[in-house]
Amino acid sequence: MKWRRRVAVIGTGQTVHARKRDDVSQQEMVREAARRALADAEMTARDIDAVVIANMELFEGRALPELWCAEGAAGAGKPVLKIATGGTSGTSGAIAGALQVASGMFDTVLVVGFEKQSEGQTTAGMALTDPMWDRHVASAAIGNFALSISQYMAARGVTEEQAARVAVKARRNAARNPYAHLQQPGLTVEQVLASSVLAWPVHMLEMCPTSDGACALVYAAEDVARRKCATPAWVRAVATRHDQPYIGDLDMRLLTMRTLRSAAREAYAQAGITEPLKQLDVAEIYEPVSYAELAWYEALGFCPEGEAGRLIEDGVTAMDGELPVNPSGGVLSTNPIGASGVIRTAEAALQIHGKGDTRQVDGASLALVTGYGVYAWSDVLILSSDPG
Amino acid sequence: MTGAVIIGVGQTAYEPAKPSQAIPEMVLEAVERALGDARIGMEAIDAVVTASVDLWDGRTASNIQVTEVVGAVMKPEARVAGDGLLAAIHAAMTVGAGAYGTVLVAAHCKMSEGQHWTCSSWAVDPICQQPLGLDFLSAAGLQARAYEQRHGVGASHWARVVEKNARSARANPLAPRGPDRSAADVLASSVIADPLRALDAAPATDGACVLILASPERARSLGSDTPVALLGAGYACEAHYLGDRDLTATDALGAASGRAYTMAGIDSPLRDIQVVECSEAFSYQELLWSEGLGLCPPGEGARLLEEGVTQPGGRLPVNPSGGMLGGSPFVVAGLARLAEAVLQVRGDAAGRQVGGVRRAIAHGTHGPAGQHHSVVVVGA
Amino acid sequence: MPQPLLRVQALLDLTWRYSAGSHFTRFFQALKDDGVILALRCPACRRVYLPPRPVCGNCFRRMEEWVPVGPRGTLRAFTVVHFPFLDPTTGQPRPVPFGMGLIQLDGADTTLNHYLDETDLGRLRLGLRVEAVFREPREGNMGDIRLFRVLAP
Amino acid sequence: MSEPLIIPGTITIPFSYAAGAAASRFLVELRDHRRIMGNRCPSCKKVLVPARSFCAACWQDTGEWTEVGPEGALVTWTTVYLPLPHLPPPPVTLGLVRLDGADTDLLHRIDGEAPRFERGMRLHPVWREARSGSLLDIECFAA
Repeated sequence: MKWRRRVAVIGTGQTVHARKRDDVSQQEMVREAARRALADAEMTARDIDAVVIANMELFEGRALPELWCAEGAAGAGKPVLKIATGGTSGTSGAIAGALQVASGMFDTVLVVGFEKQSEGQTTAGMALTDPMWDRHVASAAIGNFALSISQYMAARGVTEEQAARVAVKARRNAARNPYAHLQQPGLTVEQVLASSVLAWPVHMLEMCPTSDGACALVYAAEDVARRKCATPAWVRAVATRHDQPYIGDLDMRLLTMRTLRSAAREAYAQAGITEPLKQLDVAEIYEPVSYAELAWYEALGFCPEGEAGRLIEDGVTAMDGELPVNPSGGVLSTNPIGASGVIRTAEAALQIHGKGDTRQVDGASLALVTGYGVYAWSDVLILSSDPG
Repeated sequence: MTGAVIIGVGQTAYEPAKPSQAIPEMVLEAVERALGDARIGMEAIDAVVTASVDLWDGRTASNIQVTEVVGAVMKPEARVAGDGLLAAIHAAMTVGAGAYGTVLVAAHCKMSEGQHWTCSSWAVDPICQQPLGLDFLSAAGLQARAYEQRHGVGASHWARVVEKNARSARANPLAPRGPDRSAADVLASSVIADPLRALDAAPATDGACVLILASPERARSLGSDTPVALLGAGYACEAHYLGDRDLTATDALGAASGRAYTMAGIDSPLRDIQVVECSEAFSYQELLWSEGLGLCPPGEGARLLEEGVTQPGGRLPVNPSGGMLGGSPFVVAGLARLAEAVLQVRGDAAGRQVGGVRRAIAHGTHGPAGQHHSVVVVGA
Repeated sequence: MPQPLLRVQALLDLTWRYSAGSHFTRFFQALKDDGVILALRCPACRRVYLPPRPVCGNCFRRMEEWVPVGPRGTLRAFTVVHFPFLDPTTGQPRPVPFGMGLIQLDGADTTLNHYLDETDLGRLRLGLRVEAVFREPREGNMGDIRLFRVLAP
Repeated sequence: MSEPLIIPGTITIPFSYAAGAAASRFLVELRDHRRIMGNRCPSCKKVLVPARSFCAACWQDTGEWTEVGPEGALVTWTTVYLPLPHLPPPPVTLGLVRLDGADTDLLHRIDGEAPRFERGMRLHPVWREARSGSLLDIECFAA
């Protein structure tokens, strides 16, 4: 990767994500995550040069919320900037923070993603979709996904049972993650398929929750990273692709997912990855619904087209599989929108730091992160213990 | 040096309202002008940084609607939700990092479509300030009063800023066609947030602004003949509670401009800079920001104006474009200031060109009473 | 005595006057006056787009060639929604269940997401022929297409 | 082409913001005891008003709570004359008040219109009879 200088994640921190946090304001919730990240990086607020906030403000009915909340991210008097790109806000914020340090403008950047959806109505953010078109044919994220899933199932022969396995893996992994919002250690495929249908074929237990939560990570330039952190999680690649604005523009969306394929190809090239399933040690990918994880397996080149169902059935992506996917429990278990992408990045980094405790993948040194948003926007990051 | 140069500038005409243009159509106009100015096609753009604020657009993820017109399909795009100059500084960092060779920066806002002051009441914290009804207007009223109390510089001085910028705007083909505004007109306009009068506040405006940044190497390979270097950049924020601040102090603006000057090798802005474009959402703010930018000691912004220093043709013209008071939308204003600074350095500022410009300052701000400041120094 | 935790209530009540712009104005005009659904063709890739927009995102080319499409089309995706979402245009939850589809109107390359009159999964499958059902009288906005009727095979 | 086509769009959505433990205690003190509370930052020693869980400038948890005021000095003020949906009918005066014992100013409503005020004027809180744990349990500050 041809960046001006190397950048690494040297600290992470997050709140215990929940349906509702009554005990903290948005600003205090941001501080809870920021304090933990600073402690993990053994740094004080003074050591932070700049702050990046990731948040989808309309879900809480706010404007420029970073002007209040950045004070909770050690940002008082400092350079503060907010990135907001829908579901990818967290990964785009993580990418923005890394690029800022790589530019030489700052040696350390604190990225904090957060959302406090309990403070608005869950569909608050959805009310202000495109006024000319989408607002008249609204069915929210679940409805939009269900449409694409019907295409995906028909074309790739994916079954409802295989999708349910993704939800079971997610909620069981989440049971070993003290920060996850939904933890169901004993969840079974049968229970998922028995849960109410939100929009065929998507059942309640295989759709992501809405959560209150924040997640922070500390970036440092190479010299600071080597001094402060035993095993820095070096940023080896970042890639972003956006796509056309309407769901109907995206032909066979879940099958093609051209943005994720293209971003993954670019990131793999930057990080020298040719066989992702074999070379990657762990992946934290952004799956708002069970079927999406299966579609992402194919787009990320974990398996040939149509083989995603086999991958989940054979446990290839389970904690003891060849490539554990979402040890954290993923977006299916925790979804504070602005934080979700930062959580993916932080969870990948703490695997490389060896701080995954009950959800640690032994010897994890090469991690993949993805972000998903809007209809087909994609981010990819690759972190490694090897600076490359 | 930030490692980035500016190779293209595109601005729409700024107008009180553009009822017949949807936001994508308005933004496309600025994009095409910037690409034309840089004499490149969209295929030469590596990445995009957009600036827009959802509540003003009345849309969640308000950058979705401009994805195609800013050329972000199958390309990286980051949306900075705030002032356009901050988006430009972020874009410069991504170029400086070596991640992208060219970045298109696009800011848009149609203030005519929404309720500006009420939207701004949602930009102050919901626990201790919003319940009282604080918004950008009343926050400015509190700051204007504090400034008047501390320095004895009041409405009659601010009115001269409006007079200067209205005259400059009439010479700027892109500014709204407004009548001349004498200081007397300003003082005769109705009081809206004592001590501020209607003409003390920047008018609601629609428009879009696009800049194209590049690494010096890519600019050369693209054959750019007049790249303007982004010599320095800085940004910082004040405390959020107005009660935690001295509203007459400009610490954040001082930190932001100090950082930009250090990077650009500027010792004295009055000596080393030939033109300033600052974001004066209210008349008194041009005086206060001039002080924060180090053009003069605290309280002496009015004297600078009195002595003609900041007039067009003065030693250091401020806002020869007409500035925000001349008509420059929220969110777009900071990026438009950078566009003007670049045009001044290039000698392409039709109708409003200042003589012999080698170094120019652009300033952007957002938040209540100028809580966040961005400063950029550009030069030949 | 546990610490009481208070919440501050606030009602967001805002209005916007969205400019439809020349492209949507032409689209809604044709919809209202003639019940015709107009799409735009990209001069470069020849793709016919719905809804209308200034440029084709793939080619970054302005589009000026209007093409009437539909009112019939082919069902490319479907679902039956059971979760009562808030309908933004009414502020009330939309009665459930309701059918949704991605409809490729005859002559168009992109699909159109819209409601279906069918809510029985047993009778929904990809490839079905559907037809737009217009609101009478038409008002010149997207609500003029009420939903799509599944045509008997 | 006649008049440009304008599509109106309105949303009405209630929001409910958690004040958090510290601000909740500050609001409860207004409601139950008609006391305005600040708390001190152990680092910069300032008494911060309204009371809050941490001092942002020092990035420190705040320490002991202390009552401030009730009287204070007017620092700056503005009277809004525009009719705005998020404000009561005009004129509405907002001001920053430095309460006795506080090191920061409290933003609140001031009784009366701008011309009659001066910097440093002594003000006192006017309490509402029916209080609900809101900043507006103080109706305004008056001379």
